Amino acid sequence: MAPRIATTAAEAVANIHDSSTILIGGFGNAGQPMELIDALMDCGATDLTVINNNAGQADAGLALLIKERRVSKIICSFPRQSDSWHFDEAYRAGEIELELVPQGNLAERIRAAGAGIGGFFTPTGYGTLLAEGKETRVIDGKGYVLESPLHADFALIKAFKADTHGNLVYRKTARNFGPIMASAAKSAIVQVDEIVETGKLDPEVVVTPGIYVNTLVALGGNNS
Amino acid sequence: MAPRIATTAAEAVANIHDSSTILIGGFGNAGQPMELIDALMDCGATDLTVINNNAGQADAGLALLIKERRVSKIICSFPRQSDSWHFDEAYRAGEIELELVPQGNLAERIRAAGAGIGGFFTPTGYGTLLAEGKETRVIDGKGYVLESPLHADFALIKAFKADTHGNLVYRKTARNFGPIMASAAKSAIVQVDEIVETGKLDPEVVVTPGIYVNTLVALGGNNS
Amino acid sequence: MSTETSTFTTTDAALTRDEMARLVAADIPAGAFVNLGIGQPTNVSNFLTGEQGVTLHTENGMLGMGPVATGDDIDEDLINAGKVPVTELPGASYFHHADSFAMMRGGHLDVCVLGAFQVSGAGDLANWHTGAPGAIPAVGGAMDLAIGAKSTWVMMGLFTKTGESKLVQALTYPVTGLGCVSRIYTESAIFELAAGTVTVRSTHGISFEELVERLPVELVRAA
Amino acid sequence: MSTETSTFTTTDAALTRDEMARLVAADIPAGAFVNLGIGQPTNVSNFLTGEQGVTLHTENGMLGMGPVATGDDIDEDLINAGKVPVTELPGASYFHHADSFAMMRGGHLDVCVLGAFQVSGAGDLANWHTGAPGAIPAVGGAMDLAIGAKSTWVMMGLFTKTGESKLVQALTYPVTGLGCVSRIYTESAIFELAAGTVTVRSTHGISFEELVERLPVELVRAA
Repeated sequence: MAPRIATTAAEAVANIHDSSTILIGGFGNAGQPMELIDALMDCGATDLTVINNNAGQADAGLALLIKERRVSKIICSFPRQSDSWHFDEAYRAGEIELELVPQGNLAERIRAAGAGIGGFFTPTGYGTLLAEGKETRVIDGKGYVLESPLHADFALIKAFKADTHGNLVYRKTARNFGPIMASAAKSAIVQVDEIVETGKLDPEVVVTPGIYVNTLVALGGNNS
Repeated sequence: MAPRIATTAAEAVANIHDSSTILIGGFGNAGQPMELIDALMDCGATDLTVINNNAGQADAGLALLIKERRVSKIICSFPRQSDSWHFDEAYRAGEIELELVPQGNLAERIRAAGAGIGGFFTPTGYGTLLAEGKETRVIDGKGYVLESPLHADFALIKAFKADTHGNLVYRKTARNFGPIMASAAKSAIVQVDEIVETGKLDPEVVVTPGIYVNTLVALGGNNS
Repeated sequence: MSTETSTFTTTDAALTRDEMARLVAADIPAGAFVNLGIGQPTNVSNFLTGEQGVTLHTENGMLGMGPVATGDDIDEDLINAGKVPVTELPGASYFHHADSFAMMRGGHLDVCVLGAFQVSGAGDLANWHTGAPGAIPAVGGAMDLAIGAKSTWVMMGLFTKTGESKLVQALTYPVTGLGCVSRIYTESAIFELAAGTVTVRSTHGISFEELVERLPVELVRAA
Repeated sequence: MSTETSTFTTTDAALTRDEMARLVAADIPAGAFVNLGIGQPTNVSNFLTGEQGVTLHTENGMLGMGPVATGDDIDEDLINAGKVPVTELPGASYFHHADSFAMMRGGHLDVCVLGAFQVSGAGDLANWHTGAPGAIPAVGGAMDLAIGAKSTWVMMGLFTKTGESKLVQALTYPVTGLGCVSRIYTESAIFELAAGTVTVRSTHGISFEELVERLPVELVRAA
């Protein structure tokens, strides 16, 4: 299906329901779908499981969702930052569950979900606390940990441009988790700076094919 | 290291030695590194293990390597074609070993080698002859087969353009196995239509980063 | 992909190959992403309408495949999985082999249409290998395609040359995929497979009663 | 990455941070692909020469990273793993997170330089978590980086504030990666680790004999 084209961020996230698992793109501010996260805040959905590289910063976006106790579980690689005070407080209060995953395993688990892989052996984390309770195996003399795919109901991501078929291109390091998250969610909701007519993106340079995109919303941007 | 730039196909493949495992790109004629395969024929290396989607066609390229009994084992998805007579004859004579792999598992095994994955559970092939003797597992009610990475000593691939850093772009469906094969080989040897100055390829559209490329040779082409 | 509204129909003559392809095409939902296997299924593309807005996938690395290329449009770098030169439609994209099969394996395609030697009542598919002694096996993408879409449909003749049913209780040919087929189009009947039940949606040149007699699986007639 | 030619050297004064970074930079082979961890290792980039032709990787999806961006060059879409705006050099490329970590995990980078809390004589690395009760754990890419290059080098102070050696017999901090470190740069000495043997390549402001006395691991002096 060609993606639904929403006119506002609120409309784009309107189907997100309580107890959803949500992949949220971005690394630092690059590729972070700020407006979609704000709309998620406004839409009221709660008891969310969020998969993101971090656990929110300062008083914006994901941090506010955590502050309001709308996130019951977070799966991330780096929750603790100098300004992650809302996560820190919720965590110390025992009001948010944390699943800590090495960043590359996080990326590969998301990719595995999109690719229909049931599990994979990764060397990252072998022999560490983060492999505790997980199946391990020595293959050709090297230790590996079995990791499972990370599926989600929704993905909120930010790309640079889309065409009306939902094909996406990104800008520089803002690409980060976007392509794999789009593939791992039942429904990928994408904010872009601009939606162009189909045929305006070179098929050779499309990074995320439209098959992975369910909802598009154009919100302008500073870089176009 | 910036890639070595060879001036002829013969020079590009000169380091390939007996008993090497070689990934050869291409699907049909698209992306097939014809000149590199011909040079491999001329260089005399024998007792090769070849990983390719097919097992040679008609009286050219890989088919000739098989005819001359230079390939002791082939790992592929589709060896039998109307014009695969040299493979058929070698196989019936018991003079070539065949490891038959479903095409998507073949691709994923090559990708796993490049990505440092020790093994992965795939649903493809579960319950079939091609899973016999392999570890299987039911995950969330669905059957999977454990497949292992396919590493190689060399990859012979064809791309469209390279820059002098070895960054590659491809053309249309000639991309096929190229990017994953470049990542899975100790040494990737790439023929391109044209080598351009570094800086002439847009960093956003590079498909294979130069880190994966060891040797480049520009052989012109029909499509540039 | 829902079929809950299908009512039983019958026609006097067996379906031609084009009629089968036309029926398959009409059943593909608007906007679907579809992979058409080599052979009979390829013919389905000739009956898709522009309004359907169907996007074709070819497993050698493309979405948005257009019709077969002719004349000056032939480009050796642009071929389909059958290695036939094809064209590119607006909105197309290219990707490498691992990404292409990830797209299938991950269940992102809506429909895959395949040929078959046999299908069991449980939806098991055999279409890659006769298992004959001395036959050189070749699998290609068959096993990936079998499980690589939300719905896998089969187009085949219902009977072998010697009159045996190809819809069977249990496969006698080597398995391609287990429990993957949800619909079978044949010249004589169209079948829906779900949870072990085989429902006959239509018959063509044969009565439901004759089918029941000739097929070794229990059949339910659509309401 | 070979070190077989290193001969033992000594200097009177401990190395400054810049001197350490300069030594690391000089040891990076020409044309290498390198990831510099956050903190001290980042400083190494300031001492790489253009002639070395080193390509820097940042795990958030880029090869060919240039210096920190300033003024009008700042682009919020172009940052390094420390979330600092950086620049792009000719020959750069971008890729997504799974591809970026595949590049590391697959062993394609030549050198990764990291900070550490502790390293064991066997090359085990601890640098992600103090394990202190109440500390909120955060790993980021630390475990991926530890095993994500052909050679992993560590830059750290050799002693804690209370004078304990951070080169240890066995880690007391939680493990980041096992057997992954092959070289350690400290203000007081540079160590080569291979097959369980710890070789002292140089000492700075301390004698080899004093080192032997203060460190809990067996040391070999480079020839």
